[in-house]
Amino acid sequence: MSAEMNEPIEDVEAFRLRARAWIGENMGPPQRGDLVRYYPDDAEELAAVTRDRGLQRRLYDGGFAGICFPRAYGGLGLTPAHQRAFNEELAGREFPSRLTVPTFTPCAAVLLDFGTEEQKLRHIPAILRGDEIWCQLLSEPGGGSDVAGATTSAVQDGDHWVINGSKVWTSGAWWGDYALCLARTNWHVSKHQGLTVFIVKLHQPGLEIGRIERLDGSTESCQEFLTDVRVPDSDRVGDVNEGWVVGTRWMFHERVGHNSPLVTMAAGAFRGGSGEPYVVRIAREGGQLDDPRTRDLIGEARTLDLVGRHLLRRLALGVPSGKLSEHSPAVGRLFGGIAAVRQSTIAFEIAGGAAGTWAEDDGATADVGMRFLMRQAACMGGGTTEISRNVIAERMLGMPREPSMDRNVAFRDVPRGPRQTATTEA
Amino acid sequence: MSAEMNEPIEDVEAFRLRARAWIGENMGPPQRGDLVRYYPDDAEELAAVTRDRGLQRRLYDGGFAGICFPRAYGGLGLTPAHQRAFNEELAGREFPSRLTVPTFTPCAAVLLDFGTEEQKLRHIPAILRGDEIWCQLLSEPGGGSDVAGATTSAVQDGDHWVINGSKVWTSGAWWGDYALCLARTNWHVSKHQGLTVFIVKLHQPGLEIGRIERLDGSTESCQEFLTDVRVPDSDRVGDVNEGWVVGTRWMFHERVGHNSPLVTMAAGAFRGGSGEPYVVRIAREGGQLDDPRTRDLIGEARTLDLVGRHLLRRLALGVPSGKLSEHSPAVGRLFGGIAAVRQSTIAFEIAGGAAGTWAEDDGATADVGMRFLMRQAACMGGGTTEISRNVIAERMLGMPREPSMDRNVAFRDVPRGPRQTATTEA
Amino acid sequence: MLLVLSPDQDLFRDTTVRLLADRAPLSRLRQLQTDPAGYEPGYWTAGAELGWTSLLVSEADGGGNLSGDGLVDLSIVAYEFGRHAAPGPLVDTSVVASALSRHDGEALKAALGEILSGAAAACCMGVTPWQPNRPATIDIRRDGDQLVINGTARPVESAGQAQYLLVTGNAAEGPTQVLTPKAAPGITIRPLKSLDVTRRFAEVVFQDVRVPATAFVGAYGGAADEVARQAQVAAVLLAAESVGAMEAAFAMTVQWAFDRYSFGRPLASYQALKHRFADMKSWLEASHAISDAAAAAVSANAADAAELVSAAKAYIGEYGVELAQDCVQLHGGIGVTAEHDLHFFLRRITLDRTLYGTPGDHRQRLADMAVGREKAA
Amino acid sequence: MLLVLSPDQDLFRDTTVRLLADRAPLSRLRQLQTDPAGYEPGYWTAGAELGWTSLLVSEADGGGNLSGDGLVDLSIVAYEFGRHAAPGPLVDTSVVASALSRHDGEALKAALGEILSGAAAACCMGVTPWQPNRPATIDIRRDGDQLVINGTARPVESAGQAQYLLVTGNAAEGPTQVLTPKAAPGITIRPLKSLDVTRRFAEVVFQDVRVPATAFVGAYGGAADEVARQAQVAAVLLAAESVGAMEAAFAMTVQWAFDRYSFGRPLASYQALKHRFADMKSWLEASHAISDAAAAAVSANAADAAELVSAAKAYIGEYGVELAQDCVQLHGGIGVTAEHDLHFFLRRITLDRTLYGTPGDHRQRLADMAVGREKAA
Repeated sequence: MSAEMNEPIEDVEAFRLRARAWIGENMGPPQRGDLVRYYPDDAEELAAVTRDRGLQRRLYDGGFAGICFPRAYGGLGLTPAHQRAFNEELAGREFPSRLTVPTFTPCAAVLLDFGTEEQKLRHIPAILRGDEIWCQLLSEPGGGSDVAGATTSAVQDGDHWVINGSKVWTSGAWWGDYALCLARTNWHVSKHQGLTVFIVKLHQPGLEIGRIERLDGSTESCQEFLTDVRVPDSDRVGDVNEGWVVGTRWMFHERVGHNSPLVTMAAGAFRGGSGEPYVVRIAREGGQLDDPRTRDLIGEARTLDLVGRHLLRRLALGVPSGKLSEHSPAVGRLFGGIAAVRQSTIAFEIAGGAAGTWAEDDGATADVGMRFLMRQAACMGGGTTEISRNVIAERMLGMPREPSMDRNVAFRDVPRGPRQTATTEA
Repeated sequence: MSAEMNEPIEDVEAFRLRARAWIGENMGPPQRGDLVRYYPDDAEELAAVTRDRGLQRRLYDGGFAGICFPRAYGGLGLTPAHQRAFNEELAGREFPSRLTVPTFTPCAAVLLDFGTEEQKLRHIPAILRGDEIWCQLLSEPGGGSDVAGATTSAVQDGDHWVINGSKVWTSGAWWGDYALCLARTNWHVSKHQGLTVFIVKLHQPGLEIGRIERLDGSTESCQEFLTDVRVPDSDRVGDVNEGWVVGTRWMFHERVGHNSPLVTMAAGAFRGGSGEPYVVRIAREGGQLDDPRTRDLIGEARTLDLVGRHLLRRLALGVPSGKLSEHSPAVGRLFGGIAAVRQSTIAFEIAGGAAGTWAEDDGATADVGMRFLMRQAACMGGGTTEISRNVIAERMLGMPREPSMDRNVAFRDVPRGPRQTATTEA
Repeated sequence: MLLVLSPDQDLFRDTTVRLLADRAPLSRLRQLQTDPAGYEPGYWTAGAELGWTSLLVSEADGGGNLSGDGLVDLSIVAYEFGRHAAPGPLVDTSVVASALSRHDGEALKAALGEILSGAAAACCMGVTPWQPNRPATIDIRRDGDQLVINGTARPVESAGQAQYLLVTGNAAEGPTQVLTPKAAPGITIRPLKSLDVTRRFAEVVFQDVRVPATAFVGAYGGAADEVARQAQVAAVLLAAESVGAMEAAFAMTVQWAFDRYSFGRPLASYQALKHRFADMKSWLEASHAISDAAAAAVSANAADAAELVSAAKAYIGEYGVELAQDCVQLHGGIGVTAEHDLHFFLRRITLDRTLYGTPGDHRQRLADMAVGREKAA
Repeated sequence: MLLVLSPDQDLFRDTTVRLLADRAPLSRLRQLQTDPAGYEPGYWTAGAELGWTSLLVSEADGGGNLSGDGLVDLSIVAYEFGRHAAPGPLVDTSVVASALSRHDGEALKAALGEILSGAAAACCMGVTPWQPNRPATIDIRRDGDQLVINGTARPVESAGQAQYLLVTGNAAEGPTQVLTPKAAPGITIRPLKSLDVTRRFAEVVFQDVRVPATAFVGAYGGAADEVARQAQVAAVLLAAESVGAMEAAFAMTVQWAFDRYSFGRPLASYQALKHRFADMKSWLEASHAISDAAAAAVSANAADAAELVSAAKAYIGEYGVELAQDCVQLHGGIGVTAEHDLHFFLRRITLDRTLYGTPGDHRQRLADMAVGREKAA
């Protein structure tokens, strides 16, 4: 970015005014399903993805894509303050909500951190134009929070790698284009030592994508089976067996999530889907607006909203400036997960007896029960709240690490279950 | 008890009627301070203790002391059902509330389990007559939940033992008569291997008793300093260095606490001091009785009361019959602690702005704030809720024990702090 | 569930479990998710043969119980229904059968016979005295020898499957109950969506539905006590069912914690998780205790029955859901999929919480009772 | 607290910390537990010299702030008061000084001068618009050139130490404020007990207290906005103070977890405890964030000031107390003794929660605002 430092940077407020005008003319209201991401049928979901690509292209053509991305890769080279101003101006408007996470962060962020110049030039501009949607081939069946325990293997074969294994919980893999994939390239060293990261094209022979049905009927999440998938060495990100160096930043970017300065989104859009207006609407539909108990719950939901917003601002200010630990995003992640769970519970509580059964024409109350069933998803995606607590206690407060049975042991010898023997590469 | 098995046992309902008549004539209403156990001055507290001794004597003379104690030691040799019936009939009446715990359990219970015939004959009848109040010299400064980590040492000297060390959190030691004392008799073996239990007279040379002031101003709890306290070997309970065999039962009896069939007390007396009538009274004083939020809180307090009562009944039925794990009292202890904390919080919440400051003549609301400050005491005494959770997870659910640094290590080498070197006997 | 079962109860429980495992295993229930009834033909009559429908009915009417406490016996079935996420109109049919058994009338007894045999299912509607914010909106008026029913009830369990509807409505003289065949003209059933996939709910609309005076269950305008009793019975069964579902979810998650390794250690070795399991265990034991206490009290018409029922619904509704959701969290991603079995129990517990009074509704009732007692004291 | 302090603020904070450590260390505060003021002579004037009393006062009136945002500067002092469990009438004196600075009148300005110098303390009473269930009971009526005050206010902080009382009362025309010397005939001060041992509270009774019309602060009957503003200022300072006390309790408990060994391991190595520390850390950071946001918003008279103040009081009141109590629990028995220092912070946080609106009061206000906005939208 040194080249850019010679030019004066546009004043944030001037930028804001320019953004306001442009947004006013170009970005419409959000559409149903943009944030819930649940569609009764695939065609409708694909249409929404296509629309998101178009919205990203519109941002790009309008000169507002990649606000904090380097200009060398098609971005604007501006500051987090500019991104924040843009997001604030975008409040209440449509935006490419399926591209925020994981495409812009952690995927594009990881490419910026570790990609070769060639990889960056090939993918970042395409991402900014809406041409590429990225996914994370990270979690594995049975792997849980231990992402570094990946057993998907990559074996070198000339100037290619051959990948075999299975990944899971991949949001939108069935309509995505590329993915970052964490694979094991050495089983004879300890867990963190034998990993490597690759860029994998999602739709190719040997890569089978299955859909996972969730409790609420949605099937956005996928499971992938990789069978002899060949990846050129030029699609390797970072050094061989140094994948956990990449992985650590990857996890960091994932925890930062929607609060990353790389992400363009309407301010407040993902702030507790069941936040203030939603709980008020449910209370009104149920004729409960005047009940002091309901008001207490509305006030609580609103408190969590406001506190969460200002906590994220504090972290956004304190981490880059070094005033807060670099691990502080775990605090935001923990707070956000717990707050979202509580807000889902509040909505469910307010809806009372109406939350268990519903007719399609029931209004806001129709999905309050289903959201409640799914409430823990907020404490899972992007790293569980349990992992956040470990990070806070061990990395921020310096408390002793949990004993683990997989350090200083060849990965092939790590216990993986009461009945299982160690898995090895094929 | 085999001698007693030849005689027919009085029918529970007949016993109940007899008890009802006797209680009606002999036991008056409870007096202020009986359950809170807080007195502004020592003279008043001593008077209350003297009254309790008298109440116990009244029970004894009336033929109702030691309902489940063997007849050989002055008890009635009846069943837990008889004790429960008696306690139910005693509801709302005075009873010797300072003798329940720890005198009757765990102390008398431990004597029954492990005492020599001579020890039992000397002390149990005296306890049943109200002549002896017992305490527990168990916890130590800095010892926390790890009671087996006792560093008070006992060294044999002929047919006596010489005890040195310090004990803490001893309720009522300044007005008690005897205590069970857990001491270390061998430092060269692992923690649980080198302990022995002794009977110690509380008021004797070398045993200095200090008072601990708690947040609410009460000073019932004591700390003891033992300097060359000499105890005859005949006052040893259990075998030398087998003190943890005694200690395990001791802990068990402590967790059972007021729910022990050895304890005579008015049913419901200790059930969440801040339970139903109390929260209702506070709500009325504050003019909040018609507020639905307050009603919600009252309903919650009442729920915890009722559920707690029936949980204890379930445990009382299930543990002796073997249907529930012998470690199940930990479930009751955990529930009770958490429920009491919540009930203190509910009372505080209902009192609202009035809970922070008060005039002496404020009625029930006057002490709601102070009770709230002390609320965690319910999760500490009788083994912390944390220890209960360990017991439930490890002993009842069979989950792996926590790694500990003090197993299979000579006790003198166990780490006791970041800066401390191992303490050894004098 | 009860700590000690009599040999009869034990046998009854075993046969119930076998029937559920045989006719309604989760694998089958998955296939029946979109089936209108949620169970296969013959399942319900087989249960009726075992005695599911008879326990609250007097011997004179062809019923009978095992222990003298029919509701306690039935709570064992409800518990197993929860533990197996079993389908079928257990709660409503039981409530209607017991109501019919307590009242005379040839038409009623004929319907009762059909219900006992399992040939007919029944459901009751409008029995929600604990939901002050959602008052029943069914009106019943006299018109000569006939009664005319108008209004809407929702949610009504198994209305689609039932042959008889026990309708609670407001008459000018007070709460009134009538039994009507579902086939009566003017009744419309609209299926509802629900959180559970093994049970079926509907909205029932009455438009000038006419029934003869023989359809009365109890006195015109005098059904208040009967309705309160029915609601207690339903709440007890729902509570027992939820405890069964809690037990299943908990057992499944404990096993998971032993089997799943993370960082080379079983989940069960992490103290933060162990302590959560301990909390859950305490909620579970407490739920067993209050559920059993409520069943016994209602069965015995004890003075504290109303309080115990409300405490059971309040506690189990609150902590049952928290337990189920913590089981989901401990399972991680798989816990929110349809593929894993856990969701059957999560759904059951969550939906049960919303029926016959939410925890909030019951806390208000408990407060009413506590304040009332206080004032009287 | 603020993440970034200006050099001026940094210096100011340092001198404040030094003064507190020097003149009001916990060891001294223990000795002063039964002292009528809770602090030693000279302490308050020394603080006033540092600027504690000046930050909300205009330069024209002899005040001045550091950053242009006087309330933000003052919140740094309040935070340190919390972190040191410091005594003294910081909140009330600040509120009164800022009110006097906003209004003209020779008598008022003379009193302001005394307050600024620390020679006089002041307190305000009846400023509790957020406690709907405890309405102010002070009446103010005109009688010719005079005003007559009757009624009772409670709790009033530092009333025993104050020389001036800013009285909020109901006049026929609306809320009215007057400044009266405490020495005025008809004023009775009755000390109250409180949860805190470093602060002093009283009940103040007015019986036909007569003050001249020059005692008005603002217009007769027109003090509503001023009162609302004062309550916001007080709430912001209490929130900052509580965050300071949370920080102290938390830091003390983290250290304890490293130092205390149980079963041969430091407490800090137990995952169940580590996770509780992580939760506490998240509450603490969130409290910092909302406290700072509220201070900045009130200082800037921002549109969302009322919402942020209520969110701060609601959140910090709730989680501050939970954090302090979990610190007690993690300390074990020593945590409930008077001997350990922890209780100073527990008391501070707990009492602050009850002042200027409980969390429940503020949640109602937040709901009012949320519903209002919704209706308007």
